[in-house]
Formats: sequence, structure tokens, C-alpha cells
Amino acid sequence: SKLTVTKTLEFPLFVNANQKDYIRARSKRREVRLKTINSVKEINLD
Amino acid sequence: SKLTVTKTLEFPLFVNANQKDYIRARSKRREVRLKTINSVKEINLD
Amino acid sequence: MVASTQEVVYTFLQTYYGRMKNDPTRMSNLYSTTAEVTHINYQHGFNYDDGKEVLPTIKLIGKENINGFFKRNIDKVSDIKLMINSCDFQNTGGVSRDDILIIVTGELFWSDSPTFKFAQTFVLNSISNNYKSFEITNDVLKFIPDSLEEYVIIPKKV
Amino acid sequence: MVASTQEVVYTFLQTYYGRMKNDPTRMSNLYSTTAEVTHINYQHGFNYDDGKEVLPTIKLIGKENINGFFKRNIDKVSDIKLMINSCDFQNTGGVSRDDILIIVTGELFWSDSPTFKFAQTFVLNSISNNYKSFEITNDVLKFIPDSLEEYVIIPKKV
Repeated sequence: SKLTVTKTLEFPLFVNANQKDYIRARSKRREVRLKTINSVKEINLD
Repeated sequence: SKLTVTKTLEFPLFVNANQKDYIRARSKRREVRLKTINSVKEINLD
Repeated sequence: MVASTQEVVYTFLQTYYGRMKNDPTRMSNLYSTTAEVTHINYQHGFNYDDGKEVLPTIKLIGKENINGFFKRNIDKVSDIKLMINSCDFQNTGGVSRDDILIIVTGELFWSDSPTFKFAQTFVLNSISNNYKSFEITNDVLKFIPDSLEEYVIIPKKV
Repeated sequence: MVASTQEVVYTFLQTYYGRMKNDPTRMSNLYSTTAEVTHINYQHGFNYDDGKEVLPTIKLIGKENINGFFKRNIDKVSDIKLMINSCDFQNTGGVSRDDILIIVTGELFWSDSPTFKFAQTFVLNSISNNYKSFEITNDVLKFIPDSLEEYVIIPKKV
């Protein structure tokens, strides 16, 4: 596929979205994480 | 470099370490994470 | 004028992710005939909103299979949104080293989903000498879990 | 007997990470003459214990520079420990497609450090027809942040 030239990109780079969309989705991830924060995984070293 | 054949690996795979080493290092990461959990990053959409 | 590797990479990223939204049925045109792709497996009751940290992936080999994949999943593919954190690249390929290895990291989401952390690796194969035309030979989308639960070692029974 | 791609990949992982610990001064023997490597930048007051989520990286080009890097940082390199979560691979390279693209994800740590989440990408170039001898042409170690802070949008001033 033919490409035309892009000189610079700035990160974070939002694609097909704006920062507000991202913040909404990120807060959903944060909720999910916080739910599991106090769970404990028991490891048996035997 | 010459290689001889390894058929299978099991994941999670511990390399140069055992599970106990990993759990110790992981709990250090958890401590660091928990410290920043209530911090807030202010985003200006202007 | 010859484009730099960085210019090719940045242009590629805009073309690839832009086409997902604007023209997903033409995604497969970006790939070589024998390309291998590891992407999201939308089959089997796909659901991104039930608290899972990583999404299942599927491996596709060959342009025809890749074309079928993007056409079958057009609704989900065209709604993909991204926050790209970083983009690293290196020259690769044979003696001429005019192929490009790209690693993109960031977070991926849909209109009504949480974010999913990912790393995506591409190999671009130069198909013209003037460094102006490329096709994707490899595309590996990999999700990164970020669990937080505490690990506790159970004492051995004596 | 010809080894499968999976056998080559698994053997490579054991050789690569095993050599870091056991024989770090010979790491550079695994790389091609023109290899490109992005690895941890140990310079400038390197410190893995002050709460940072990702470590700085440095790009090295050519076997000689790669050799110098591993020799300079022998203490840190030989103490690297890993929990490898996953390993994905695809065939890559020219028409013969006998090179291998590998993506490893997991967590990396040292004797007295926290864990650091990473994704590492390799390209292995086949240097013999019998699929038995390879060298690394690309090696990109990329750290993945896992910040948790809350994002709050500041209302526009009216």
C-alpha cells in the first residue's frame, strides 16, 4: 500500500478517539482493578 | 549460535529465580502501586 | 526524496489505525500474501465488559483469512479506539535491512468498554527500492494483564 | 530430524535468559553482526528501587556495541530474574519465511527490586538450512507502566 509521509507524532496519541473518550474507558478499568485489590491468591510452594 | 531442542515450556516460567523470589519482588511492586492508588491526575481539556 | 524510517513508521501507524475506523473492509490490502496476524478473537460469546483483564486472541495466516477476519468483525473493528503511549522501531530483514520492526504500546478500548493494555508488534516488508511502499508480513496484538491481588504463600503442613 | 518453530523458540528462550545469568560476557555471540538491541540503560544513576514503574532503555547497533554493553553491565545483567507469562511467535523473513518473530511478556526483577512488567520482541535469523542455527537480528525490551491514579477532568473556566 502506498504511503505519504508523516514527520512527527506526539505521545500519548489518541486514535479514533479523544482524551475524554479515553478517560471514560480508563475509569471503567480503574473500577475493575479496585474491586480485585484486596483479593488474595494463595500460593502453595510444596 | 548452535541450539539443542526443547520440546515444551510451562507458563508462568521462572527464569534464574524461583516462585518465592518472584513473590517477594511482586509484593514490592504492589506496595508501590498502592501508594499511588488515591492520587489524582488533573486533565485540562481546553 | 527518500523518507526516513521514522517517517515511514509514523505514516504507517496513521494508515493502519485510521483504516480500521474508516475503511475496515480494506484492511487486508495492507498485508502481504503470506502475512501472519494475531488479533482479537471475537468468537465464542465475545464480551469486553465483564471484568476480564485480557482479551482472547486468534492467529490468522494468509491475506485471504485476514480479509475474512476483518470483514466478519467490521462492527467491532471500526469501533476500536486507542491511546498510544509509545512507538519503538528497528531496521530488520536481510543484508539490506530495509524491513522495519515496530513495537507499539498503549491502551485499546471500544465505545462502551474499559481500557485494555496492549503491545502490538509489526514487521513491515519493503516492496519497492525507494523506501516508499511497504506491506505488513507480521502483526501480533498482545494484551498485558494488570492484576493487583496479593500473593500469600501457604505454609507447608508439618 | 528437523525442529519445529516452537522447539526452536523454546530452546532459544532457555539459551538467551540462561546465558544472562551463567555467561553474560558471551551474550553478544547470540547476535548477528548488524543486530539492533533496545535494552535497559544502566547509566546515569540507574536505580530500580525508587518507585518508578518503567526503566530507561538504550538502543545499541552492531555486535561490538552489544558486546560492550553486556560486559559493562555484567553485575546487573547476571542478576536479572524473570517470570515469563507468555510467548507468542510467527514465521517471518523473505519468501522462505524461515526467520522467527518472538514476543515474550512477563515481569523482570533483581535480587532487591520490585517487579517490572515488560514485553520483549526478538527476530531470529536462520543461518543454516536445516533450521538448527539462528542468530538474533533484533531484540527490543519494552517496559509497560501500570499506573493506577485517577484521572479527573478540570472544568473549563467560563
